[in-house]
Amino acid sequence: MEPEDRLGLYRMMVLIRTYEETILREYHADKKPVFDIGAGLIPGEMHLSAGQEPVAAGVCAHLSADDAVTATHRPHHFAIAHGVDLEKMTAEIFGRVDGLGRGRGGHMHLFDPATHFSCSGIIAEGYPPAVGQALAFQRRGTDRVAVAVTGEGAANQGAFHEALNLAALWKLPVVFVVEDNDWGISVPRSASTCVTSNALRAAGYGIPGHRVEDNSVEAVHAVAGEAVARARAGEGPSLVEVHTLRLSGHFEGDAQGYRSDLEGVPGRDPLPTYEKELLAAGVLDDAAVSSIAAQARDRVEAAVAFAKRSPEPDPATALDFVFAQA
Amino acid sequence: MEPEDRLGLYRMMVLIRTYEETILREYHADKKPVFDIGAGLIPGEMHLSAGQEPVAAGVCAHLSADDAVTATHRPHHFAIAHGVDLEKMTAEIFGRVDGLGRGRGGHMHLFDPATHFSCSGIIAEGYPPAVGQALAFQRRGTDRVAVAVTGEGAANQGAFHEALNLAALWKLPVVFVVEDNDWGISVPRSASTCVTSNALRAAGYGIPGHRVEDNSVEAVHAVAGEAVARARAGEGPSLVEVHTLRLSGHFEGDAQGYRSDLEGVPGRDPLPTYEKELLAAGVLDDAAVSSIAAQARDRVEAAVAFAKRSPEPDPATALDFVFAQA
Amino acid sequence: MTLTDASASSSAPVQRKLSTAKAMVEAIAQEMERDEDVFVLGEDVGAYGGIFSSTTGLLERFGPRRVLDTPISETAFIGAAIGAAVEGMRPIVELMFVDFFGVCMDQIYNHMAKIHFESGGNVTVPMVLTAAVGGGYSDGAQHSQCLWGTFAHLPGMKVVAPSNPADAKGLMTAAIRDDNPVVYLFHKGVMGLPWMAKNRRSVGPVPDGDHVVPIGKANIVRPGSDVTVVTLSLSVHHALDVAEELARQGVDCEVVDLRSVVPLDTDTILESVARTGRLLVVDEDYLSFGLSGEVIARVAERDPGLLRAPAARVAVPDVPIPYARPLEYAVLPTPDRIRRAILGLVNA
Amino acid sequence: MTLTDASASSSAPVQRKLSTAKAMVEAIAQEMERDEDVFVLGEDVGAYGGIFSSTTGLLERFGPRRVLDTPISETAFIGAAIGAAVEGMRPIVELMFVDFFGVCMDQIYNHMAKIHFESGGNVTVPMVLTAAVGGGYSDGAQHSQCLWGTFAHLPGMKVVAPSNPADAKGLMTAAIRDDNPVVYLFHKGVMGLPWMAKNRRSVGPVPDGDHVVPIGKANIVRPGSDVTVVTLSLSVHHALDVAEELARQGVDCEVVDLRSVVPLDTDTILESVARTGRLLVVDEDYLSFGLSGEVIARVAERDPGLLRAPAARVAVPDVPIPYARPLEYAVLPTPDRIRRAILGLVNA
Ligand SMILES: Cc1ncc(C[n+]2csc(CCOP(=O)(O)OP(=O)(O)O)c2C)c(N)n1
Ligand SMILES: Cc1ncc(C[n+]2csc(CCOP(=O)(O)OP(=O)(O)O)c2C)c(N)n1
Ligand SMILES: [Mg+2]
Ligand SMILES: [Mg+2]
Repeated sequence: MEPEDRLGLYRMMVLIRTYEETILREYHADKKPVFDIGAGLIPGEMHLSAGQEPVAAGVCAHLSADDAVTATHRPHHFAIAHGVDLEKMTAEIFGRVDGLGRGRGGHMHLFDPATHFSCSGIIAEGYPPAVGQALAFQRRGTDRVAVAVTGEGAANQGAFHEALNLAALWKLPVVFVVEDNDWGISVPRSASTCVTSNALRAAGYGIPGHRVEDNSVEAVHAVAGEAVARARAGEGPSLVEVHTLRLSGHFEGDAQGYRSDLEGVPGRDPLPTYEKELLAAGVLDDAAVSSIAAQARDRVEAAVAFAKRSPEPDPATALDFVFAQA
Repeated sequence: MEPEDRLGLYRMMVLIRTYEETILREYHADKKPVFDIGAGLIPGEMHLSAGQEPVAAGVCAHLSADDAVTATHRPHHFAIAHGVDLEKMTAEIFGRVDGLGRGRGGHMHLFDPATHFSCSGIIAEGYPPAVGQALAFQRRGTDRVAVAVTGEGAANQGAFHEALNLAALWKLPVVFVVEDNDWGISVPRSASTCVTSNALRAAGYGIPGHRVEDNSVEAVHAVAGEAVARARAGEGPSLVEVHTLRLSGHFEGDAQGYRSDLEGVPGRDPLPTYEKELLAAGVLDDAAVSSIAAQARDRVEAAVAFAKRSPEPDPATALDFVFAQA
Repeated sequence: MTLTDASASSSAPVQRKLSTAKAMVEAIAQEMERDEDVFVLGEDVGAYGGIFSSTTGLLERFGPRRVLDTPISETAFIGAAIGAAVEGMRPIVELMFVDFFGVCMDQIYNHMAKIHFESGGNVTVPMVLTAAVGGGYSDGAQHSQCLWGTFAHLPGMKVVAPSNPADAKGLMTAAIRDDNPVVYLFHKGVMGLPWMAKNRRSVGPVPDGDHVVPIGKANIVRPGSDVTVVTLSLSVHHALDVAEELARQGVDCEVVDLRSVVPLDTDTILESVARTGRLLVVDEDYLSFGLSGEVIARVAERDPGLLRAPAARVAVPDVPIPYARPLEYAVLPTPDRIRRAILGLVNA
Repeated sequence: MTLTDASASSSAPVQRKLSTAKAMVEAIAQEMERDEDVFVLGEDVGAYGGIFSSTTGLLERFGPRRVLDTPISETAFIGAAIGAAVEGMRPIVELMFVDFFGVCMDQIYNHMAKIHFESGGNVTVPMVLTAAVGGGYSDGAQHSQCLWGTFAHLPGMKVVAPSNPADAKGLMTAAIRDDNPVVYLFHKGVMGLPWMAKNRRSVGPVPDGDHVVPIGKANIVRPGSDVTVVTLSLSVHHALDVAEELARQGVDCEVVDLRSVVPLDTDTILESVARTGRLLVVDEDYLSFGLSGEVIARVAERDPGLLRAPAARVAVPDVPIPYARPLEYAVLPTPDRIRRAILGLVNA
């Protein structure tokens, strides 16, 4: 890879990590001394993606704002990597009127028509709409693609199967991404399926399946590049599974008492790993590391400041937007 | 195979065929001159299984009444082969009080606790309950098995995927049977998936998958025997797909205008084929053919007579059986 | 364009008669001509033409790029319709029987119906979900339900159910043009199918050309002064038949064809009940926790004093639809049950 | 065994206090001890103990053969529970959030609920389907719903929703022992979770040993003479809080905790309204086509004259549950909305 592209991946991973750490801070800031999930400036469930940056950065590097992404309950990394407006996204997470959904959606329901980004809190149910976006793209004679994301737990849901079959049958430009972070809340992959790789399942739909084993952003980038190119060329969908890492609990508040692998987790963090690699390769130096970190911090803090400045929605508007007006 | 076993398979196929032809006659008898689906002694949808006898006969030869079978909207062949009481089943199809469901169920809803037989009109949704029956069998330390049946069209439904994965994960004694009759109503297999064999999909769950290509009852018998033995031995589920034949329309009244393969259909009828084979092998002679046919006719006509004798349900009982009484 | 409330009151003289199925298809075809983004997908909608003739001829006319047979994967293909709608297309997607909603309801109610709201109005989901409803021909507990109450209870989708050919066309046109998801429930018994006992009004006059019936407007299909019968879909015809018969006995029924369940035309109901003082709801869906209770509640929360007699309901009494004909007809809202209920009201 | 209607009226002196979650688990554990065929399955019911603590400690006590974590495959594992129940076991299967019903409703309503009927009573399906319901903590449109109306509309399953620890135990015991499928909906806000704002009554006295609350019996948790407030689950507490407050202003509310939605205890409702002449239904489910309409209809179809003022409802006004707190609390049935509705009734 070109140094500039490698730097791009690194920059994106840093931005995502910075974002997640900032949200983590803001989320917990006013939930003390006793954690109350509904309290504070950011209430509700919070699923952070730290550790999974390589997947989003590696895949979205191949996309433009014309391409679609449907993400999961853990959507921030993909939203950021796909270029969703950071300020509007943050305002949504804070439940403010300048949020993507004017405060109606929240962190699991980020909809951005500008980048064809969406997500859903229902496991695997983001796959079928991505198939439909791809259908629209194909129908209109474009080379745009739709990327659909789920976790490895979601791959055992019926919607996964149906969506892959339909996209394969209609040769639709979809890239199905599975983030295998070993866990579906407290259930390890070994207790949710006896198949070690969803690449095996791809064969059951007659489409290529790939598995990236080491959470390396460049490996993801390479494999996703193939899948996106194939989709753009009209050759149909592919499946890309990445063995990645959930650095924190399933959601904030999850004590992870069930988690046997917890001790080894910090050592598997993909960000310092990639940073070291780029430093060793001379693509990065310490100054660049600092400035990239500072830039990320500035962007994220600006987004948080924007969110906090934005007004809370007026209760009198609570019934708006149920139906579109003619 | 032993001659006696071959004769057994033949006898079962003849019984099923005789049954379906008799139901066909009775179904249409009083729907003239203008076909009205709701009229007559047998009203409602009617999905006949003629042509698919090899699947039911070949699979159920390995089962006893302690084993469970969940069938589809096209259930007669499996019900008969599994030993469901022919009279009660027929009475149910005629909607009478002596029917399996006292007239509440109808032809798509045959429930027989005596043989652990059931069926459902919802595509692929018979698979999950079969998994649960197998779970109960396993839990109780028995070697009983559950057989779950669907069509090839149903294999693209989410329930199919989830059930296979769960049964594989828990190593449950299930045999998943797929009857590939090339059509899901008017939609050919080629328009419902680009995978040529569901045996390929079995690999996606880590279980054995078989496909019998020629609708031969003995081939089905052999493959199903392996799958049932594996299940009884506690080694988990298998998938058995049979390329079979829908001799008639999807349901009665279906003119099959869409059906490109119609002309060649009679020549692919598995019953004369098997009869010829057994005659050539000396397992059958003309006298046996006649007497087997006569026996089948007698049993089926007796069942129809039983059904017609049985009273219609009293409208005053229409609200019974919503809830079990304590 | 004919924009009418009462489907028969169009100004141009209407002569041409169509079955409900043909009227529905005509609306789809006209909108497909008008708008390249309208397309149809579902099981057996192509060569078969829809197993209840809801898409007959469309494949021949518009080709397989715009009329797509799907695998039996309702979650995938309804979800695909949602995705296409989000990208600005206008899919019409068929769920073959409404009874199958359970395999794909998440896409319908958590996605189709909520995306607009969750996006703060920034994303629209202009699509039509069609499904066949209703019993009466011994199709058993999994193929005979109406279930409009189930859809209507969940916010974010409009729900319509035409009773006749003209409304079938007009509501379909309105549904396709609506920027919201519309659930369009057609009763098999009003489609005018040659292979099913036909209601005599399943073939009727249908305006040529553009014809829109506004969603959310009920239709007083028979004015009357003694009893208000609020109903929809096939039951409208039973209600009209009974009303004609009872008129001879001096009981004058007003029959309100709701046409839309969501939005529910509460004003028309209230005005009618204010005049008659008696309310019967006839509903082929299950009795409890559904449409019939809602209609009564809308009256009782406005003014229970409007009701000179206790409100009454004829619906499926919370029992799965039985297969055997005598049992099924004991639980369906038959003319006989309707007649008895009306007489009960006027004699109360 | 304590068999009580009013959960607090048990004869033995009740001292021990438990959270609703612990009371629910206690019932499950006692039944698991009593009957080898009772087992538990669902997502995160094992080591995690249920994400809302509905199964805490069961894995440790009964081991992985009787407490099964499942893949995220609701159709498969709820269907598996059905199959096991048909074979005579008594599964308790958890759907993590009721909001997820759309991925598995076919198993629930077309199979679990109908098999008994379709089999003419020859097959029973003794199982409990548990699910968390309710909002109030900004979990958004797909994780905050109640949806009991959706289940109640479809025949063949009982539906219960406890409001307090004693009822949680008693209804769970009854549900497990019932030979019918029972949908058991527990509100997150009454579970007594340490990480969520707790209602003060989410910890309360729970009878030791066997304790059964009969399914289908409502409970008058506060007798009163001016207004009948019919409600259930978390809203019971809001209603009680408001009733206490209004008592000081001379308004005497009767609060009826339905506890069961199916069967619905119509008699208790009618008797209460006959005394008070005023009816408010408080329901955290969606307003239209659901529980609140049904309760009002049951009164209006018996005798609208019982209502001295128009019936009133406080429910979620047919809008998806919004994320932002000010919006969510504008649509939830808050004490403030309840108070205004009651005052509206008494001043009508
Ligand atoms: C249909 C459905 N079932 C269950 C859940 C609850 N749930 C939310 S996230 C989750 C685990 C998902 O695991 P995975 O797909 O591996 O994604 P991850 O959280 O690991 O990113 C579960 C069970 C849900 N949201 N939707
Ligand atoms: C969930 C669901 N979708 C659609 C249908 C309607 N339907 C009934 S049978 C059938 C075709 C089934 O095809 P296949 O599985 O191949 O079985 P076959 O009829 O060929 O035996 C369809 C689409 C249904 N019953 N359930
Ligand atoms: Mg995971
Ligand atoms: Mg088939």
